[in-house]
Amino acid sequence: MITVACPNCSFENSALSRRCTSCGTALLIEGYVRCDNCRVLTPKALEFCELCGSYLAAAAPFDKPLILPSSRQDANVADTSPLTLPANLSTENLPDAQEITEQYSQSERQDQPESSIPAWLLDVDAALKMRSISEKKADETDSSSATKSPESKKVEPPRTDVYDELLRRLDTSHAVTQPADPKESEDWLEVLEVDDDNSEQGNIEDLAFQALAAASLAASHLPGKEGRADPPEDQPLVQPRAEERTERRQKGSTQPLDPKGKLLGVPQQLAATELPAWLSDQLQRPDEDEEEYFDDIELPEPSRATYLEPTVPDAEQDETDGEVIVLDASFDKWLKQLSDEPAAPDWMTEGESSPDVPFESDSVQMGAETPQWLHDIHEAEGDTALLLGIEETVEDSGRFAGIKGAIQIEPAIAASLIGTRMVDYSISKEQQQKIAILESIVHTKPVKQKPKAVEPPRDSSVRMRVLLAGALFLVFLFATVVPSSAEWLKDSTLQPATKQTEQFYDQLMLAAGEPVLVAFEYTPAMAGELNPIANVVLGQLADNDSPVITVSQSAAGSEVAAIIAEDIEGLDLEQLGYIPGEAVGLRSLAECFSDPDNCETLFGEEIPAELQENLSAVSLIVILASDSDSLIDWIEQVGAQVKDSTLIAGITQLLGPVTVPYSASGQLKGTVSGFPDAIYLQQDLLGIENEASERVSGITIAIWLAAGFLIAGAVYYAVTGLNLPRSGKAKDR
Amino acid sequence: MNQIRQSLPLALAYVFGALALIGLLFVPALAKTITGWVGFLAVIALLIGILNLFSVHSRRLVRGNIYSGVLVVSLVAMIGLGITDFIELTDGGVSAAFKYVQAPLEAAFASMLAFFLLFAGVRVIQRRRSWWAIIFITSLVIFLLGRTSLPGFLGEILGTVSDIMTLVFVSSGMRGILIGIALGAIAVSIRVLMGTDRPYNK
Amino acid sequence: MDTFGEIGGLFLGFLLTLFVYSFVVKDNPMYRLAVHLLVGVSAGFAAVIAVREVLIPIAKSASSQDGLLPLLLWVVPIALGLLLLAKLVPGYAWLGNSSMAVLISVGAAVGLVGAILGTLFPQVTATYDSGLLTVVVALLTICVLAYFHFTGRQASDGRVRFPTWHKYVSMTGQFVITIALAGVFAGLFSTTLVLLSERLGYYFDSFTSLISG
Amino acid sequence: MIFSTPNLVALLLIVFSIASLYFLTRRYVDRSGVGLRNIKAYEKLQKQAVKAMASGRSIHFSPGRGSLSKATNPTSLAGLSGLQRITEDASSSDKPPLVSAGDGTLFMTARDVIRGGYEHSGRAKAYESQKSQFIAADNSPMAFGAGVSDILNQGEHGSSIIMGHIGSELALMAEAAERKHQDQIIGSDNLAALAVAVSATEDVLMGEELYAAAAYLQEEPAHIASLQLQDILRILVALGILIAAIVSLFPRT
Repeated sequence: MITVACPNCSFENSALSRRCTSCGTALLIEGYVRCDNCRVLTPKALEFCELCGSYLAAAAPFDKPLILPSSRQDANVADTSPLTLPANLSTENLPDAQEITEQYSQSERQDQPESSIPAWLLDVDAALKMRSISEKKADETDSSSATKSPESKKVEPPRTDVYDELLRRLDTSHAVTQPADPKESEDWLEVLEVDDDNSEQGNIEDLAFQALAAASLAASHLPGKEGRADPPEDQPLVQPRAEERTERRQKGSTQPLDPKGKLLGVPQQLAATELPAWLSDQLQRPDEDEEEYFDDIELPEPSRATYLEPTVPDAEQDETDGEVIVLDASFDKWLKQLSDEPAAPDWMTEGESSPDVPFESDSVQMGAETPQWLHDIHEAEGDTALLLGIEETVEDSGRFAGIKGAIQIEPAIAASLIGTRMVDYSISKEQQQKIAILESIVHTKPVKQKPKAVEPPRDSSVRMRVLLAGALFLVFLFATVVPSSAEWLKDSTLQPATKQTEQFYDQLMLAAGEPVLVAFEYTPAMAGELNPIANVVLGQLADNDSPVITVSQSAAGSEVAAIIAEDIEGLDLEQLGYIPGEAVGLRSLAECFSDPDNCETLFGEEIPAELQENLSAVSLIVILASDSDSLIDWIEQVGAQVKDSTLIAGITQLLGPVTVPYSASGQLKGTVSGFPDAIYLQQDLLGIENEASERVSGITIAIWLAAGFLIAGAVYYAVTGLNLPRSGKAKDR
Repeated sequence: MNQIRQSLPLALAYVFGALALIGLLFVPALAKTITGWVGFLAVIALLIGILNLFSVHSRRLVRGNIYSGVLVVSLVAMIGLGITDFIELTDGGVSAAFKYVQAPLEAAFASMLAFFLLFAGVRVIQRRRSWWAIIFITSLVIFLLGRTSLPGFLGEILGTVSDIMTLVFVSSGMRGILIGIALGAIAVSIRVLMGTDRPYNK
Repeated sequence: MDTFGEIGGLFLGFLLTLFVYSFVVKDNPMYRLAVHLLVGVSAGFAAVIAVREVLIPIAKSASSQDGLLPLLLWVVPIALGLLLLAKLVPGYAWLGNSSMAVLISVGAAVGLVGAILGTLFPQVTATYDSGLLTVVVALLTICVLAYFHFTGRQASDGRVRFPTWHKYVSMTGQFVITIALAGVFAGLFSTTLVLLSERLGYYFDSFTSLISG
Repeated sequence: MIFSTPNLVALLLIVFSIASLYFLTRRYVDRSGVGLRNIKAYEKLQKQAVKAMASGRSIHFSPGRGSLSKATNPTSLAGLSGLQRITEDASSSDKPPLVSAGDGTLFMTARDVIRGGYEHSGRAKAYESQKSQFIAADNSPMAFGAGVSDILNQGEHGSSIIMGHIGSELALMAEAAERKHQDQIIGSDNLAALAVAVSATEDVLMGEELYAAAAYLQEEPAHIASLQLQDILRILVALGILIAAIVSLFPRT
């Protein structure tokens, strides 16, 4: 079996395990992604969460690095992650999880510029923030562990190891996905393709998955409700309709994308039909508003590269609509704020690049994840590079400080306003080839995975079972087919408890002619052992001309009584039937014994006068019980209340020891314990021949066989080596 | 409103708990009435449970689960027989179904336990290598053989040892466990009656 | 039930028994069929009994008796019953909590009194045939009780401390419990063996008598 | 009105217990320092949710078939405490537990407990009512055992936790769980069930240990105090047993 060593305790876990069975540390197994909305783990191949149907950001990572500012839908996709933090947050002054979720909700209400930053980058960034948040929280909880509730105690597997693991993997994925030489870009694309088969190699998808996993773990690591906060109810999440979700699950893959939107990473299901309410509102803006915007806009050339086109939310809509989506009020407002910024950001001062910063922090490694082809495009043409904000420089300010090759968002957004920047550029053949390859990748259907872990393990002990069961069957077959076996086993058969059985017999005979109450407290399950006793008792009572009243605390018991009474000839039977309420029901019945005048009805049923009379005259109560509770109910509720009545019991062999104290204290005047006692009562005391007695020999041999198996087994394992612990204390009882 | 949601059940729990306690100890008539009411509620709960069983398996049946189909059909058939018995279209239909279907099935399941107990015994030997397992298996073998009297001297010894063990150890063990259970039950019941545990206010 | 019905019933029962026993080897569709049949039939039976033995008699008694009191007596449970049904209605489920509160608190009272009067007192005062046996059993019972002892003093290092004698007494208790459970296991095993032999014997006898006419 | 000696003594015992529980709770809140004996089964139970996430096989929990309206009430409530903890732990994962109840009242309460668990873990919207199901009435044990064993046989569950009132039908469930290599934690108040349990698993909650579920899994002051109360009553009972035994040595004349 393939095993995965736990990074924390190096315990060898099954490859199927996502957490260390020993210490609970996450093992980050490939192929699963955690839903940002409900934090349920879902096979990566699925595009939507199986539980809440939210779009799984990590399921289609390729579309994210390609998001253009106009891609409103992707803004939403990114927003569905509770970890999408607004740009004004920096790792230095971290908010608590509550703040983050609030920010998140805001980021859904208004289109935040950062949502056009590649989501995988956000996720990684957010993951790192959440890591430090959770570490903070961990410290707090540690300090207050004395007073905290056990719930908060229990959500503390050593999660920090997860992040170390994450960072370790980021390093490797960096090594793989950041080819030093532009020529290696093909390799990088190969890596992406390989990832569809869930290879172990690090790549963007892997990275995004790890980031999401780590981030959501971090979120769940926060004690109390904050860590588990659901997205606010009023937040429209991008979700397909239920039927579409299920259909998609059946297909197990991404739908072919809208030809205009394909490279923009906007799956069709996120198009206008699926847009959240607030976005639909934007689409239905009055024309005059649109005019205002169109005044300043020069539409881009139709000749430009497909992948640079703005997202079109609906196949029917033209590019203009696409632009309209970009330039909504909130966006405009935001842009205004930008222009008010006192210090102009780097991108405004063209050509001027920031000084290099040595690759140290985690974020540097994150930044290094920028796809190589983007760099190539940048090398190919300055305008596009400017448009996309890709420069071979390391950011020295803002939230991507120290990140190399981070996509500058502001110029990208501004570009959609300043149309001239988008007009004249051309695409080299090389780029077109890359586009073609990229298109093919986007269209590659991920292989649907089944969670292997839920496959039930094999049942390994069939042979042992067949051997033991076969042996038992043969024994009984032998005993049934060869009745003479009863003869030579006569002296060795099951030994009846003669004393108790004789007392039972005496009480039965003493009650001759008097009404006797027989309680059937067993279901057909135990009929095999108790029916023989019931038959003997009812038969003898019929012979004694004792009126018999049958009663039961269970509905099945009263049916069993009826079935047995059918076969007894000359039985004066009155059925009281089912007594609901167990102990209390029996108490009420006991009152009928002691106070017959106030017993016209019992549990809503009218009691005939004759039956009332018989109840008051009952001198013997026979309890036929298969479980201790109902037996004890009778002893305590009826036996204790009705002083002048005698209790005897017919029970299974199992209950034998339970009745010992009650017999000793005289609460039970006699017991017949199981089949052997029944045979003894019938044959030896009542002198009635019972063919069933031959079965005793079969049972005896079966018991010997079982004991033989146990002894043989014990000897075998003793010989093969019995490594006893020094003290058995720790072991089972 | 939320406060009513929480406090109303608690108040009812206090009142009915106290009444039931007094009734059970001193006023049987009161106990009979209250437990009758609760029995009625338990029956409603049972019917709701059966409704749940029906709905769960109907859904599975719709998804093509044939076993759930069998369950739903048998459930409906049994209830149908109950109705036809009640309106005297059939006579003893429910009893017949019980006698020929439920009784044999229950008996079969119960008798099958013999195999499983034997398997369990053998597994204890296979897997547990502790003093307690040895004590368990040794006493089990003594009890089993003691029930039958093996021919000869060995039989007598085993019989006597088994009887003594039953009288002394089994009685004490059972007694101790039963008393412990009673103590636990007292503690839990009192917590509920005091309102410290409120499983009804989840 | 006529002979034909009985023979049919016998064959049906035998077939179902075979289905059930097939599980001894491994899980299979026939076994699953038997399981679902049993669950369905027993649920149906429970429903029928609940209505026939509890609801109808209550309706009868409420309607048969004169005066308003018997009717009023059932107003409370019927109201509580309706509230319980509200648990099925999303959004109104909380209404059912009151009924559950009544049910659980009364159940707790029944359990409490049952535990004290039904088990505790009789078991504490239980005596056996001989005085010596009574004393020995009493001492061993105390050892078993000591084994279950839960609370100890928590030392500064967080460890729970018990008196030194407790270790030995509770080990004796554990020893007694182990033997007791072995005894119960043996009793259960021979009971189930009886059930098995009864089943096999019943079908063997029935079919032989059927063949011999 | 009946005033028998045992009933009066019972009333005294109840009043004493209520008072003690109140004061013990207060005392525990003021100055803790009470430690609980280590019970392996509870330690294992607390790891089940994580294990379910790791193995991808969810937990099956059964609170048994003890009706809440009857004398089995305390046993079933103890089982529900276990369910509460399991639900709170596992509801935040993608492997919520499946609950099979053998009684109507128990089924309804179990449903509430599960919903409460989801709300506690802040995932009320993820709650599925199908996660608790009714199997059989409390007086058809074999139907219950067979029903649950069939669920376990499907192998979708990695752990089978049974805490509540159950009888010898436990052998059916234990066998199914054994065949599917499921972790078993069994607690019961029934001797036959306990005998089966010790042969099936090492993690058995023996009788009284089952009633300590709330104290070990929720650790509220009242729960710890109720264990102290149990221990006080235990000492009284031990004294009672001794006195009864000594008295029995002198036969009444």
